[in-house]
Amino acid sequence: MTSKTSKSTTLNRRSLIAGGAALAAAPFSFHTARAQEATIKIGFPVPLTGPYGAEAQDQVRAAEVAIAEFNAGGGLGGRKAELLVRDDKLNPGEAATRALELIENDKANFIVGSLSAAVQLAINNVTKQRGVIFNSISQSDAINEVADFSKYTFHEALTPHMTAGAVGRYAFSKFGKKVAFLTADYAYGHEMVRGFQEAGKGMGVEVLGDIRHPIGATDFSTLLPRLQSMKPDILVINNFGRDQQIALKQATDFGLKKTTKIVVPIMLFTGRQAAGLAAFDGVIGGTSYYWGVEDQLPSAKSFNDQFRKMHGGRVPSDYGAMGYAGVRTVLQAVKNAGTAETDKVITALEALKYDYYKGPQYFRKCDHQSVQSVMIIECKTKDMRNEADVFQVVASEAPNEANLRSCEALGHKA
Amino acid sequence: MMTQAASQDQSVIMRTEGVGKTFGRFVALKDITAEFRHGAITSIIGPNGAGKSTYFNLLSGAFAPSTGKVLFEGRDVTGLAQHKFAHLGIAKSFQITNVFPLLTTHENIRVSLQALVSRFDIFRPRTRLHELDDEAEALLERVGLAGHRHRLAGSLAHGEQRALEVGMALASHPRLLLLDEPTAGMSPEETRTMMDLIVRLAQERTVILVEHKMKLVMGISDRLLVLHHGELLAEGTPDDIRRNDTVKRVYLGQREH
Amino acid sequence: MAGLTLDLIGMQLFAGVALGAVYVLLAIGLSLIFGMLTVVNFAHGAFYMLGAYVGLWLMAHGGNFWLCLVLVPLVVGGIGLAVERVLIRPLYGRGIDYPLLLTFGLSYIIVELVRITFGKAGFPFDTPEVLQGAVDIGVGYFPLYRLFVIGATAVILFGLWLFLERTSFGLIIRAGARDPLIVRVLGVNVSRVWLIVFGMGTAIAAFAGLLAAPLQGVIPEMGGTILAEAFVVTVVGGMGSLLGAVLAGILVGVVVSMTSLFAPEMAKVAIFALMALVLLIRPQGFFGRAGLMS
Amino acid sequence: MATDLAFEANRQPSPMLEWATRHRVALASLFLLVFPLVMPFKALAVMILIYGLYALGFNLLFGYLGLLSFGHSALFGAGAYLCGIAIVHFGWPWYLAIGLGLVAGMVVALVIGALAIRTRGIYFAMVTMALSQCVYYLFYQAVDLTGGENGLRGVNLKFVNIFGFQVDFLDPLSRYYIICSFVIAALWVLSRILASPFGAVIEAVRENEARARASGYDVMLVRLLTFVLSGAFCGLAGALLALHLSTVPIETMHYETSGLAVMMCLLGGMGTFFGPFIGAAVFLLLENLVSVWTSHWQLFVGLAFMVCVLFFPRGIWGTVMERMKA
Repeated sequence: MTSKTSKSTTLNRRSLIAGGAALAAAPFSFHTARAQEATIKIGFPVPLTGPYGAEAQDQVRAAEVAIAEFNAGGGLGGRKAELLVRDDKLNPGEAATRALELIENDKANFIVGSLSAAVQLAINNVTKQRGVIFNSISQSDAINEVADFSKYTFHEALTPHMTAGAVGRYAFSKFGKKVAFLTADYAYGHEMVRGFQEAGKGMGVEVLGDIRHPIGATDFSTLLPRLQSMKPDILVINNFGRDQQIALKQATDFGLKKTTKIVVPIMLFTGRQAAGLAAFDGVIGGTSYYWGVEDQLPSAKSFNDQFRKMHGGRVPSDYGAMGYAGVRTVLQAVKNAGTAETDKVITALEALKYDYYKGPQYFRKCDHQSVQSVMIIECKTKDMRNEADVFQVVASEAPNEANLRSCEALGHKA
Repeated sequence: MMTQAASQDQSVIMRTEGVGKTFGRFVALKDITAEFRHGAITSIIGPNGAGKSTYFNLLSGAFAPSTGKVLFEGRDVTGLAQHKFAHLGIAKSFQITNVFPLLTTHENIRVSLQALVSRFDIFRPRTRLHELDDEAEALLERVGLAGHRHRLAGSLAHGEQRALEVGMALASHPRLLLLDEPTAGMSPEETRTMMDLIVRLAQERTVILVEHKMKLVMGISDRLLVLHHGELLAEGTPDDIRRNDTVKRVYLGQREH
Repeated sequence: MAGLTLDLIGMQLFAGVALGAVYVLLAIGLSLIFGMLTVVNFAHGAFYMLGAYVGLWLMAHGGNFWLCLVLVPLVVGGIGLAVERVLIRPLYGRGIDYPLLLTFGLSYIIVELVRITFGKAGFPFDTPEVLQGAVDIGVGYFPLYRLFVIGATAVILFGLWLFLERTSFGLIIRAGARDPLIVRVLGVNVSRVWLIVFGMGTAIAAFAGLLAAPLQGVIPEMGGTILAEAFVVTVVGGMGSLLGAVLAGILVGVVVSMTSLFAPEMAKVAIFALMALVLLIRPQGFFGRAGLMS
Repeated sequence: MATDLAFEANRQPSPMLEWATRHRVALASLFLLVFPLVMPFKALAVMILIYGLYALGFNLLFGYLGLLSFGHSALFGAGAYLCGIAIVHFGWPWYLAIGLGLVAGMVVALVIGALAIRTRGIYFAMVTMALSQCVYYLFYQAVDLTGGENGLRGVNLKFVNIFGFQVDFLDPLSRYYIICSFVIAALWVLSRILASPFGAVIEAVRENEARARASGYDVMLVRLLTFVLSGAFCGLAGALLALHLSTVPIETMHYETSGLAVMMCLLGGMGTFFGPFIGAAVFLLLENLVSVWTSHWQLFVGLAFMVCVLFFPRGIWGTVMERMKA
């Protein structure tokens, strides 16, 4: 059933987003297929509507690849897996409701998904109360902290600390020590700043200023003259998605790039496509994954090929790929444990050493954070092989627990 | 609520001392000093634009005067909030019919009655206020609407709505009743009924009325005030006014209609 | 506040005015439509977004930016005419809630249709080549395109002024905005006036969307965010007042830019705080009619 | 802003309808008992209860008093946050936390109301929106207490103790009935308010402000008191939301949540007793059903609105009531 593919083109995406054929075929059986007991159900709440709809759709596609692989491999002794896609609308309240639906009504065995810090924390609060494993595929530092963490909480995505740290270490050593920040005024932005500052410790980095803007800003023209007047070597723009695209575009218009290197903690594949080369040109950023590493990494090659095969030749995006890893880790743990029973799957996940698409990874014991590589990328301006060939990987920081916040700092007993 | 200035002439219920009203640069009313006698029917007359309605609004507390003072039973009520006038014993009817159109006539009266006894009672069923029901019934009877108690006020005929409004004004047991052109837009028959009602009501309380049609009020008024261009032109008994040359010139000279 | 120089303040002022220009264009349409039709147009942001997308489509099909400046308002204005004629006209005389709700529903539909047609992800919108780069305005280098936005807004305002002051149709609109009843008394074909006013309002919104596209890129949600701010501008200026919309638009732009200088994270809430302040002191806005819609 | 839906006015309706009106809370309770069984899932049924209650509180101001507020999200959100904060940071028992949420709704209503009631019409809507945005910002910035943009997590309630019985709050059906009992109590209180002398005053002020003033009512005070009462219902709804979701998203306070109340109210029929509930149910159900089926659910929601406005201007319940009367 998971072979059902959402075929989308850039200009026509009127495709059903439901993850399974059952949903598409029977639109009003919203209880979702009352499949036989044996099915392993993975609830997958992602923001299909809202500004990250494109990323969310890609997450669904990638998750479908993981499901298809699992089922093609015979499942768990014949037990197949099923993906229950829900639209969380990027709203934590909606996401919590969807998580409740998935757990209470659909009897989902696991929850994987989310694409915002607030949403994943809301889902996590619901799942941990009910003892359901949740593997988050969206960035946040808070979810690893003791207040929110539970043994049911896993974090497949990078954390702001890891991303910002890797990008910072790379940029500070290359482009200069005078740094200014432009930061979205919410936890994600603050966490990124903290990550950069810790990376800069001992490197002689001088912070000239940190200008905070309200989240969801559409205009940065009133902030840019100030940043310009600070004359930094590096301008770090700590925001996400659309905020980032507009900020980069307008910084380019104001001519900031002439004197300053612009750095972003996360440079989105879809963002680059939406905002165009001009805005992103010359910008250095971090990412969890860029499909172009397939030339060096066999696991990336194999994942990309599966994805291309199932989804009409398109390549996976960074956030999309985490949908794959998020679902596949859980299913692999199920296989290893030989059961879908929660406690045994947790043990299996904790023991898992995997390389599914971006090199070796494993979950750290104390906070279930996936220790993994961080890639540093920059825009390609020439020699592009195709429309999707927009970045080149200029460096890659190998997985290293030392680059994570320490278990003690997170409040866990060592 | 009681009169405090014993030195005041007990026969005067309301008094304005040099009141005036300006709207922006427009002077609607200037420097009017006048007295209204207890138990009398006093009519305020004058041609269109004379400032009658402005004066009425100052008396009824709809807005505060720009200059001067308004005294009710010797007490200075200048600038007091409109709703407090009802509690002092001053009630009014509007020039343009003003009822609660989507409430029944009975509800209209009862809400008005309730203002004096139970304004912020949010939990007891209102149907338990039996005494109000009975009183509302009596008032409907009084203004001749007993047969219409379940009709929506908005669906009443014009004359009936005006009568209802007088009923609502009476609900606060006013000692002073202010009526702004109570017969405006009425048929001759409705007008006659209304005039009879006013005379009957005046037996128990003071009435001040604003009227454009002078003939109508000559017969029933004890005293008259004549306004012209925002100023007090004359005051006196109907006979005084009839004989007053200035009044004749500016007012009677006009064609009445 | 190190580095706070006069030059910087000057730059901020310019940035504020440029920001305000887009608000002004949106608020004028809102105000015009509200003043004449007493319709609180919640689809205004959707028309703004539509302007950017129509421009995008035209550019992709061989048009250039200058042609778009003419064609986009015509196309979207035409859609506005149809919307007024078919959807809004049946609602006149039913109070302000119904058109408000209808246009709210309509905005959902327009945004979703755009998502279906163009996709959920946004598109870049290149600044026209001759307007790229920054110029020295005496206090620093300012993006040329933003100066163009100020200029284009001024041209639209001037054109609108000429239209309102010098044409008999403009006279009707001015009278109508002051008192909708007058138009009827004058014996004018009211429904035709309203139709054209709505079309004009949406055309100006679309023009604003097109102007904003090179500043921000284009996404289906772009109208939603700015609508709330445009409402603030309209209300601060006084609903139904064109002069109010212009002054309030620039004021809001400058308030945002000045807040950005001292407490940038408060730039957004500053807009609302400003509105609350203005309305508490002057409940009908700068130039609004008192007691309107109550 | 005239509404022509004054069903509370006794104008000799049919005995059947009168009986139903008198016992409307009892009838509604019966319906709510079986309601979760016909819903796609229990959590949705709870959301309908909570948003229904929120819209109900909003309707007291909008439908009955005739004031359009765009700031109700602040009342709703304050209820949710204060209830959540009491549990997360101060370890209060759940029932006291709910009480605090209710009071918080009233307090925020008092502050916003005191500032805004002097403005009218569309300006009132805008002032309330602006002030609620300021409240939003306050809660957004108080990260230590509210969690800021990440929302407040940890409003965890495992069991509730009711007269010695330990009820599992994580069980979907028990949770529904516990929350339902609060909603029914609120319905009963609202029904009493509407039938009280003050209920008559509210309608009188809506019908004719000048007349009400001349009759001796302090219109400003009536407005303020109604706003505060409305805040109590919305605050309660917010508190229940916090307990149900076990988190409080900052979105609860966003002005779009205010817009939601307006939409639900108009959809169901403003100024009618059950309209807001019906509106909430239809809105959430529609959104839920369609969004499982297609990510373009907003198209259908938009269409539903337009159809409603064009063809059922009195809202769903308003139209039903009208038919029944005719």
